[in-house]
Amino acid sequence: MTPFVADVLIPVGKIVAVILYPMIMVVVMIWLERRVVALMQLRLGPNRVGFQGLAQPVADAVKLFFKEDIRPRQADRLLFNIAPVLVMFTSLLAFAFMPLGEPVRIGAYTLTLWIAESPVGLLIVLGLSSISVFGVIFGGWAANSKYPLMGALRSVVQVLSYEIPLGLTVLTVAFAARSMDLVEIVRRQESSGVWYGFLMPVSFVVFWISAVAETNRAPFDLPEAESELVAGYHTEYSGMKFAYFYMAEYAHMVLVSSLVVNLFFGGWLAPFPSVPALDFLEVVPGFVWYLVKIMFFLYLYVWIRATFPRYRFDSLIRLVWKWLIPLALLNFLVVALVRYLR
Amino acid sequence: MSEALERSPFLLTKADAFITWAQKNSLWPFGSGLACCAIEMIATAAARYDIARFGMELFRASPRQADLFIVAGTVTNKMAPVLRRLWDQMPDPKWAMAMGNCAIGGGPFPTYSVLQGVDRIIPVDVYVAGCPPTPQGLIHGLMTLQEKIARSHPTKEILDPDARRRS
Amino acid sequence: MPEDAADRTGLDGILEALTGRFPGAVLAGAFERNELSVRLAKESLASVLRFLKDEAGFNALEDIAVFDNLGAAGGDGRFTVVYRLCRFPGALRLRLAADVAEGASLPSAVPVYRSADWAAREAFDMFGVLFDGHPDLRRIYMPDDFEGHPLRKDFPLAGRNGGA
Amino acid sequence: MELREYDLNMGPQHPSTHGVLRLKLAVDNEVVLGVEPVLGYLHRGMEKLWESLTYHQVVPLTDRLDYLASLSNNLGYCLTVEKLAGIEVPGRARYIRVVLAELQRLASHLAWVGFMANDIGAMSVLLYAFEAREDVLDIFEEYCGARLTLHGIRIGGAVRDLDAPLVARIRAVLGKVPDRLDDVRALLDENRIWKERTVGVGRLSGADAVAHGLTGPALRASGVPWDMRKDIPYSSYDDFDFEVPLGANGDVYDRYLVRLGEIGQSIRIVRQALDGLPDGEFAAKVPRVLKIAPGEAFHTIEAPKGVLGFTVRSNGTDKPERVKMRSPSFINLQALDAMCRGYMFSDVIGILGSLDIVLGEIDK
Repeated sequence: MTPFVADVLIPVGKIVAVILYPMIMVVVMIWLERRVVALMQLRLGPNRVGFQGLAQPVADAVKLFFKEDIRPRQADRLLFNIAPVLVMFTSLLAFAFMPLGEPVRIGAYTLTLWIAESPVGLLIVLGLSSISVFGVIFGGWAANSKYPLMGALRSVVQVLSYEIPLGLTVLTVAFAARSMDLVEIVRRQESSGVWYGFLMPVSFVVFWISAVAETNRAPFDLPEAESELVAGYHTEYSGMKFAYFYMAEYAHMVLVSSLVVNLFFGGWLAPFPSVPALDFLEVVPGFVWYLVKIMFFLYLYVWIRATFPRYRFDSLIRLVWKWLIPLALLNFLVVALVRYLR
Repeated sequence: MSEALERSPFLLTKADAFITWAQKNSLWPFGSGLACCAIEMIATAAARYDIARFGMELFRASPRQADLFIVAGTVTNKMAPVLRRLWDQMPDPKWAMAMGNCAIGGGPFPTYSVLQGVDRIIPVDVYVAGCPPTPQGLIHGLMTLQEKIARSHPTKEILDPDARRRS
Repeated sequence: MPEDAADRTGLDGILEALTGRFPGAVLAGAFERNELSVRLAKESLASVLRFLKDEAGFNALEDIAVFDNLGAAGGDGRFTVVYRLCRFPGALRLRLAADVAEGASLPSAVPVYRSADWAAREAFDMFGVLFDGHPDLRRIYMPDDFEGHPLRKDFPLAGRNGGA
Repeated sequence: MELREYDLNMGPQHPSTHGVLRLKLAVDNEVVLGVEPVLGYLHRGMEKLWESLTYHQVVPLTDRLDYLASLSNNLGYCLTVEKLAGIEVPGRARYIRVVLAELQRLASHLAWVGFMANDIGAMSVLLYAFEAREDVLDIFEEYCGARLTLHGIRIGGAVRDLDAPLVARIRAVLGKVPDRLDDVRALLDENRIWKERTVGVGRLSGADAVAHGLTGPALRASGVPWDMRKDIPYSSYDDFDFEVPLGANGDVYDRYLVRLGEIGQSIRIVRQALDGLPDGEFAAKVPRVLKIAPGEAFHTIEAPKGVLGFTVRSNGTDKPERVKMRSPSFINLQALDAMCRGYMFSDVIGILGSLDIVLGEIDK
């Protein structure tokens, strides 16, 4: 293994793979959402473009690429252009820390299926996902018109207040795994034989609700409420800039789903590690299990969107301050006590 | 370069075919309805006739993200300037469809307050007759529009931007 | 229409009460198709409406219709403004008609019936009938810079500038 | 830095104004201080046009008023002309008209549930409700060839007789609608978010509702039991027994329950009308050139949106001198300002939706 291959080729290969991975997941997600929501609503969904509509997201992307890119004259030039980049960049960057599977041994070299492993990986991913809020704020404010501004304001309040229960529940996981390193958390779940999702169900539920709110998805999709704020913070965006927002939302969903899988459902572990009878599942590589679990959560996102109406702004805030945060605090206390007594 | 356009080299037509394939299969209509035809437009997007099969079910509420402006209903003189501004706000490769007799030519209302046809204010690509046109009629109109897009040459416009103004 | 007999007494009572309370105002009272139709002098309209709502229990103003009798023989005003009232329990119907000359105004019903607000604005927009005492009398359908009143008989159907 | 409220413009092109209505909102951050609707964006000058058409030619134009309930408009106009001209409508024709009017109420309320739920965010309900409505539209298409602007009720009766296969088809659809409705109810009735968005929102007391001249389901949701089919019966409605669903505290949730209740009652009426369908002519003999002696008539019916009234004045010729329409949505919309004060911006969408307004009927 010449140093050139080890130091340049493999990292570059991994980086390209980790960039392509969310992009492909986004394309799949766009198709999956339109088909699944359609099938839930007694209709067929796109099935004319390519085989069973699989080429639909490609058609959308190419069309958006060739659209005229309008910037309103009264818009703030710099912020208007930065916003979509910011939203997309943070989502993709966070994937660098996401362990996608068991390290693979090729001859003497062990290929680790993630780019960076850092003892505070969890904090970095959370930090990046809250930076993407800036993109939404800049986008909403820069368009200099009333509806995007209202969308941006709503998004600020919603995402910031849902960060708190998110952070608390993540702390309980870090507590249980005694580390902030995403890879370590999965290994800890493997060694302790139980997934934290089952060990601390309350943490999982609170985390999942605030994760849905974090990505501005129904029933918390107030910042881009179709029927109220026309198109929310991306009303003034068209062409590729809008495509960035559109894809960033799905990338953010994939990121949060992989975070949930990683923290609560044992990243690349085969299901139920402690049950010896299910050992034959080990033969399937970790990455496949990881994908299956993520697909389940993405399906859950779409399912929720098709069934629930939209919250009103004040009931959304009341939900988090009156219910989620006290619950998260209580749960944190319980976990801390259990850790202390153990 | 412009004489090369006339011979439409193999490379360009291939590019045209690909771009128009994408544009025609992802026509996002603008979610604006004026009168009775709007209800039939929504019925076309609903479960039984379902234009989602052609990738058109994403009714964009903001003109910035819409490609197709279906004028569904009566255009009154008071609504005409608003309609014209909505049309101007839409980004460029955009198409307009006059749905229903009111949008085509004033329909059953030869009165003081009705604009006798939306093509007096915006260039219309496809006219769908009917009062209101049945969902099958509207889907037929959408098919015709898709054929029209398939015949268009977007690359010619990119390489020679003022071609449209000259023709 | 089964309610002939019972209704007449109710309406008769109201006709007497009206002619009693407002001797000068009530010009004519007639029963067509078991509805009481009363022609009033326009000045007394506000007080009659107040009386009908408070004492006679007509709690709903259903409609304000305006008729342009340009060229019709006689009649002291060009426009006839018709108020249609209804009493909810018992469903009694009453028609009040008042004649207004062109350009003249008549007292508005908004202080008595809140639902008269837009109906009066529509009457003004379409016919040019002025209502004094109306909170904000301006056009409701036509754009504000529109000249003329479309529903008048002398206004062409296709509009003055050919309905561009 | 002093805070000041700003005015927000909603419309005339907005996803949830149900057409071309423009609302000028004075908003303080998200709380609504005042709402001023601006109308006229769909004013087609119907009443002027009617003065230059014969009595028969006016009927298809009444379809385009409340284009979600065109048969009710036809029925309102035809009853007024029959009252003016003294035309006697045969029993069978009256029963057919009741069947058609109640099916139209069914279709209109189903469309309303779909639009209302979509405004509050529950997208799937729109598709479920429209699927049920498509079944009803199939009956209309088989009966008179059109789906939306039906022109199915003419002066003197109906356009065609209800033959046996069509009656069987109607009964089949009446069987299917309730279970499609159960899907809608399962999604919405006890849904916590739906109730949070609708219970106690846009509350209007009974007295205020009557003072504002509200009619129809919006009035009955405030507990005022005024239904034209019961109080001033027309077209032999008094032969059928049905209840009038009432609400308790006049908020958006009660209007939702009242309309769903009315769907159930409409199904009941149609079944009774089909069972008791008398035989005889489906329409009275009305001369093609109908000349009516000078006179004036006012008649109201219970349209899906409220009390729909027509005033027809004749001058002896075959063209009406004046046809004035009393539109329920026009009067109901006036109460929007009183209902929206103090609520959040997203509640305005819910309250406007609960009034079930149609712009064709407001702007005429």
